[in-house]
Amino acid sequence: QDIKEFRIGVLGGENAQERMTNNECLAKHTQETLGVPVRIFTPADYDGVIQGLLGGTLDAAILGASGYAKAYLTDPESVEPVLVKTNLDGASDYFSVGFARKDSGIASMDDLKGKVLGFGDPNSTSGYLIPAVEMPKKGYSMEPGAFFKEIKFTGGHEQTIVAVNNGDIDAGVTWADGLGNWEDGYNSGALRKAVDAGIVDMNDMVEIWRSEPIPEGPLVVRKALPADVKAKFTDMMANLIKTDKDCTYGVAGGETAGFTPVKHDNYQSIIEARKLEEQRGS
Amino acid sequence: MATIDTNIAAGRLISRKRFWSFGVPAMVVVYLAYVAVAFDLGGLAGRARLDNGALLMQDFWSYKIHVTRDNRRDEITSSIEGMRNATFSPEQRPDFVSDTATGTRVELPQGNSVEFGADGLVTLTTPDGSYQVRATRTGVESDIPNPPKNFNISDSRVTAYLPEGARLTVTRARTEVFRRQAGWELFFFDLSSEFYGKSWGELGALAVGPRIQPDQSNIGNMAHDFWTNGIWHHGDVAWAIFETILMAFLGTFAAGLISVPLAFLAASNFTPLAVVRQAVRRIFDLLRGVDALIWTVIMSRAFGPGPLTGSLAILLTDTGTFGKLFSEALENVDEKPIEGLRSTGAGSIARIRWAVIPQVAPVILSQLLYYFESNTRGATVIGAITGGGIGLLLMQAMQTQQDWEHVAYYILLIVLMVMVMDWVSGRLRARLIKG
Amino acid sequence: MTTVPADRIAAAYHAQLSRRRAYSTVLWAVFVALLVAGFDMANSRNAGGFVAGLPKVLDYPAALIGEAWDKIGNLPGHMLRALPALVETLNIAAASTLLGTMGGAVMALLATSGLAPFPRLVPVFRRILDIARAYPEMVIALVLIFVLGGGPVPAVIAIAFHTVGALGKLFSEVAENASMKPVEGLESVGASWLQRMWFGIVPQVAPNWASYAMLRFEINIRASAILGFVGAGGIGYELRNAISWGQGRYDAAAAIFLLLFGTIVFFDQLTSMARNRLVRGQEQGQAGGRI
Amino acid sequence: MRIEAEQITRIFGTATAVDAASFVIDRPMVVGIIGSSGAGKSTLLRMVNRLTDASAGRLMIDGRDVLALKGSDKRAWQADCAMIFQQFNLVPRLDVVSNVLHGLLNKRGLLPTLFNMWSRADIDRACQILDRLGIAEQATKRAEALSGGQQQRVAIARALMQDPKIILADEPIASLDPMNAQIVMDTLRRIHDEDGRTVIANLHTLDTARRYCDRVIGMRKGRIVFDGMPDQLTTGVARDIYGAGADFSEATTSTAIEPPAAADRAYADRLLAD
Amino acid sequence: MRIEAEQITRIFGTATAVDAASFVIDRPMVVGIIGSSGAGKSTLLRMVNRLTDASAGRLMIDGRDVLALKGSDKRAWQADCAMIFQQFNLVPRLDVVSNVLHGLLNKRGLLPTLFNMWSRADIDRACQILDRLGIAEQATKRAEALSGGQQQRVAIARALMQDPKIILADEPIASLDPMNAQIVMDTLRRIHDEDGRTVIANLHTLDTARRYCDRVIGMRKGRIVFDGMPDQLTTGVARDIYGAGADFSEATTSTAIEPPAAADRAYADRLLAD
Ligand SMILES: Nc1ncnc2c1ncn2[C@@H]1O[C@H](COP(=O)(O)OP(=O)(O)OP(=O)(O)O)[C@@H](O)[C@H]1O
Ligand SMILES: Nc1ncnc2c1ncn2[C@@H]1O[C@H](COP(=O)(O)OP(=O)(O)OP(=O)(O)O)[C@@H](O)[C@H]1O
Ligand SMILES: [Mg+2]
Ligand SMILES: [Mg+2]
Repeated sequence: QDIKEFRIGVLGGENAQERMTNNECLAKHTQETLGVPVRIFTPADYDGVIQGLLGGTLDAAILGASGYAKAYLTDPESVEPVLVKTNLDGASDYFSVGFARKDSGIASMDDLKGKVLGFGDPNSTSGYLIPAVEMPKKGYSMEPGAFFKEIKFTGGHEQTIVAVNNGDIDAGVTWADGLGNWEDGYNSGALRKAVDAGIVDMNDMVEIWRSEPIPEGPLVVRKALPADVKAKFTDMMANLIKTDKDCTYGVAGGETAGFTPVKHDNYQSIIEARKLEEQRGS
Repeated sequence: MATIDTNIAAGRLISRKRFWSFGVPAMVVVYLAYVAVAFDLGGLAGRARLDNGALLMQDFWSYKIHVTRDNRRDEITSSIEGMRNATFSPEQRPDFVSDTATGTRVELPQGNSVEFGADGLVTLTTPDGSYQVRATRTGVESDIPNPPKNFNISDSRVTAYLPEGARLTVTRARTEVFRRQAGWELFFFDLSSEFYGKSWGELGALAVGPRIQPDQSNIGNMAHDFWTNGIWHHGDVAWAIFETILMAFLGTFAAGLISVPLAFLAASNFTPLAVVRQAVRRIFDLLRGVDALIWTVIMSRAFGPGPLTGSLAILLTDTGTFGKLFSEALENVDEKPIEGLRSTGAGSIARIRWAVIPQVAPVILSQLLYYFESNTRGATVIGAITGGGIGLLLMQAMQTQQDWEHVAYYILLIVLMVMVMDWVSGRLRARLIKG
Repeated sequence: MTTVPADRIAAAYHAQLSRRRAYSTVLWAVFVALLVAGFDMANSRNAGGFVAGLPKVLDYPAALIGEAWDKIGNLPGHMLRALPALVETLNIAAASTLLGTMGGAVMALLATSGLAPFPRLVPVFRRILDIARAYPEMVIALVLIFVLGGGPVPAVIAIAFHTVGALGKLFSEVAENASMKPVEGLESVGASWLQRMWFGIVPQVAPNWASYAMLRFEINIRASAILGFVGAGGIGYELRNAISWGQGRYDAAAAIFLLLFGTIVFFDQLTSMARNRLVRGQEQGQAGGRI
Repeated sequence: MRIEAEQITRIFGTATAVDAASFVIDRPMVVGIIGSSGAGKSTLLRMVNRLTDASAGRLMIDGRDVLALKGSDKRAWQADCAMIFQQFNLVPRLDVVSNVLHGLLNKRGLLPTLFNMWSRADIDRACQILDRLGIAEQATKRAEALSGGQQQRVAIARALMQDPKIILADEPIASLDPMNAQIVMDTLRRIHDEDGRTVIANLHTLDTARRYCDRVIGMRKGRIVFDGMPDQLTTGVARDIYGAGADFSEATTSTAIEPPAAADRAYADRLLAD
Repeated sequence: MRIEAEQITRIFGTATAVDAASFVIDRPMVVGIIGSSGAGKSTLLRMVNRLTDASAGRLMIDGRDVLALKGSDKRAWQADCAMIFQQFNLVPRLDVVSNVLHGLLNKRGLLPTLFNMWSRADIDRACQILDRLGIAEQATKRAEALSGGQQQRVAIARALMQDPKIILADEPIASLDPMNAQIVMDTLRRIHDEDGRTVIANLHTLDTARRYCDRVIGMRKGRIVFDGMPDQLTTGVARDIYGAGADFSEATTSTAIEPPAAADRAYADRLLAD
């Protein structure tokens, strides 16, 4: 069967305008490849894109690992991962970083006893899922009142950073590539953006926790798409770094080595983690 | 005697009134005090970040030019707000950046300046003295014994906050100078446009002058560059505004069309059957009680992101609201004209058309127009959630916290949009209801 | 008998009728065309089309209700846990309605020509009300969250600000229709402006003002729940977290939703009852006066 | 046309509003019904027009029982039997001509009337009737913009538009000042005199009944207690009808304009004229 | 107290509502001002009470020009100079006692009045005044629940509560039926007779002026065209004041109750008593 148009969802992290602009070239390339009109959608939060994929109103998107797990757990037949963004060093992972204000006297996780920890979006991998699974393993229970006084969701990485900086919460978690230096907010990640925007001064911040490496989220396509559409699109994306380096920069959100194939199995551990978290939550 | 009774009764009346005139304000004050405690108003005063407020205010009307040296590659670039797509080409370099014998000099307001020297050396000159900082492979060396309060120094990073929002940051990777300028730079033309940096006079001259591009008039060219501005995205913003109004329009008026007939089913004087009436009323309650925002979430699974989803959400809530309002209006209609028509032998449809509709039409119309205006405001919020319209732009710009001048711009547009809608709906109301 | 013959009047009326018919036909045609074109445009700019989406409308509620039904035992627990957040939401709504009503009342008197103590400033106060009304609460809340930090206070300020604008306009419309006679009567005894307003205007407008304030309270409950969605605390925050996690926490989402929905419907019914009584009480009073 | 009421009765809950009312009107005339408040005057008239259903009894019009009619037959009877109300019962926001045209709603098809498609002939007739009642000038005004007396004349115009066999009027002048009351009653009388239609009017003042009616029916507590010529209506009879004691004086209920002074007459004529 | 009006003038736009009105009232009396509609009666009274500002002229009260007062001085003068209106101008939703107590608003502090802190003595006085005017029974009712005549008496009570030097009354009986009109005029007269206060009343009927006033001022087109004893007010003079022709008949404006019949008298007494 044929498709009439192809719809790509783009996750947050940048403002909607930037997202549109950065992905305009992607729409152009996809249109050339598939021969149908292509449209980009930029919903406000993670859930918007995931609902679009689940409901069949979006055909492809780059999800976070946790977002993919959610889509998979809600409906295993909804999407399949095809490619993943690869860093310049060949790795495909990043970290969840816990941080606090230096002048708050907090220097390590242990100092957080009885304090308030802030997460970002509930569907964020680094901003919620991974720390929520890994921290309890080290003895920092997620039950409110057990170790932390309270757990708060700020709504997103940016809000977490502002909230920590303002003292609304005692510590927060966000994502960073772990490359480069702390004082710059690392080479890329939410901290770096905040530093560049002049919102925080890294001299005022300390890192108190770092997760195991987290796999980059996959580029997924809807399973119900015709096989040749999936193949053509995947192929185009895999070669994007060769055909249009600038475009890759915009699509991947920075300097990368492009997209390489990935399998569902890569995310098995994240899916397990999410399942675990689900059980804890209810 | 009557007076004595009267005196007692009047005295009681006045003391009762006195009790209430003290009691009600006292209750309000007590409640507000409770809320102040519950909301930790005292603690808030300590937590309030007025400097954030100042930053935001400053950013509303000004922009920053970043002059950055990549300490590894020893490469100096200038850009607006550090944006990749707003990086000045060498010939566009701002005139407060100049080359000196030993390096590059950045002039800052109030007699401050920064000079990028060789081997990562940075010299900050202020009216109070001169400071030297050096970025090395392992950290930042500074020799500032009693650093003034506006310095934030560690061995990996040095920040100096300077007057008028200027700032110097040195880390081992980069050295960066911010200089704040008033205005919204690039608002009309971005750096890629031929018209960037031209004064009004020059633009005026160009508008009537010879064509720059043979296939397009200069004015058309300008309009095109303005519309497709890569930083301010005027075209997209206009679309977003339109989309927001579209959502409100579709949602409100479609809800009106649907709820008018339903309202008859919920009005006791038109639907004697209590079962039907109660069922319809409960449906209205459900539609209204679930907020448009929740409807958006529910609808977005089926319809995905976009304006249609938003208008459907508005439609659902408003059907509930209108159903209730219209059925109340129907219950309040004057029965006399209806009876008058009944006495002439007019059928029920004719009675509704000629005795009921003329009575409720003004109410319906004015409510529709009123809600059209108020839904424009609501659609801003809904758009922020479901992905559409000016609300999304605003929400994202605020969350990423980089482009406060864009935030200011969007807020301005939203307020203007709502005020225009308010005015339009007021005018239409006055016109249509009078006539 | 008449100065204008009946057939001339009939002809004029016939012409007027045709004109009116044509006018309303055009108006309807334009309206329907706008609606259709608008729908078409919204449909084409949406990710999923209307027709394709319609059969799937119930998917999401079905998933949510299904899970909530399976874990129905958890619901009371979830509700209990969300109760403090609900109280916070209600407090936000109540505090902002109170503050907004007080501000709105003052602004209304300042912005009503005929009552205002500074008649020249009436247009200024009117514009201020317009602007206060035009700001979506969310905009103010987001800015305030940035400055004051998250929590209920930004929400209270944001909603109160908007409430001042909305109620100020309605209050001033009511006050405009109030009889000036009592005010003049009070002026003739040498009462000051505050006394004239307090004894001459407030008793006249109180039922209508109270009725509008209650309607606003109802609206503000929703508004404060929505602001929770964007980070201002309260039950909206809990709901958003549960909803956006999705499957696995739909029981919590359903519980919170039911709680919120119940509250909204409860206050809706309560205030509409109270408002009916207020307005009816007033009519009875007038009827009493006529007898 | 022969109107024959046979034992018409209406019971509201436990109260009998009209109790076995019987009368015969065998030729066109102006009939006044008088009685104190709650006597059942309105209920009787409303039953005749079928606005209220009767509990028992028959109303034979030319040999057909109109109380038994249903659906469109009933509506057709209503169209033949126009009603005028104390509060005029016009549609206030619509213009006068539209209100008059409403008298045709039963006679014209549903669709044309829904879309305001009145024929030129109908409009001409409406305007002629308005002219006849002296309010043609007001034709394009909204009904609510008219004075009470003018509104009542619009209501009469609507009734005439129905081209009815009978005109029922339920206290047509109770909401009007004496001057307008006189104009309206004169109009009703004229309609009888010129067109030969039967007019049945509820009245709350004896002198109006005496002055304008060919026959007066008196009701008390739902029953007909008097039926005769106006001049048979003595103070004694009136006392019976109103159940009043010896201190009954007509003056307290009278609204008549004293023996028309020349000036008043002139004023009334002027009013009627425009 | 001596009231001396010197060339008081008020101009609205291009129209001169009151044109250089001068008069002297050198001892307490009841003064009636008559004149046709638009003659400037209301404007004159409103200028005296300072509800309307004068364009020119002086009003000397015991040697002080009250037209020049400002702010709290002006309000203090208003407190000394009570006004009664055609439409009563009470606060309809408030009870009668509160309305009467409003007469003290200028004399008591702002905060106590806002919080209803009336002293026992004030309340007692209000009740006494109500009793004196025969409406003490109504004290706790809402003003709007009272009949017109009762409301006007509440307004007079408020005026008396002010303990004013002058009472101004702007067509105090124009909204009242003849019976209530008589009660109100009797009351105003009694206040003069018993308390010795000056009363200035705009009246629209000659016979009322004749019957109740010690002196009558006639106005026409803003100017004072007559100032004299009631018995100097012949039909000829009246024609001048009203600018009427030879067909002028007092009857058309008269609302007087014909020589009080015994029954009416009794009725009035009953009304006055409760
Ligand atoms: N719809 C109704 N439901 C119950 N009782 C009614 C209804 N209509 C009339 N009644 C009662 O029937 C009786 C007769 O009422 P009706 O209105 O016919 O009197 P009337 O002679 O027209 O009085 P009035 O002069 O006040 O109009 C009254 O006791 C009235 O209360
Ligand atoms: N506020 C105002 N603005 C403009 N013109 C006014 C105003 N008040 C009164 N006038 C004009 O001043 C003139 C005198 O009015 P005034 O009310 O004093 O007359 P009056 O003798 O009291 O008449 P009436 O018997 O109708 O009350 C009139 O022509 C009136 O139109
Ligand atoms: Mg009746
Ligand atoms: Mg006057």
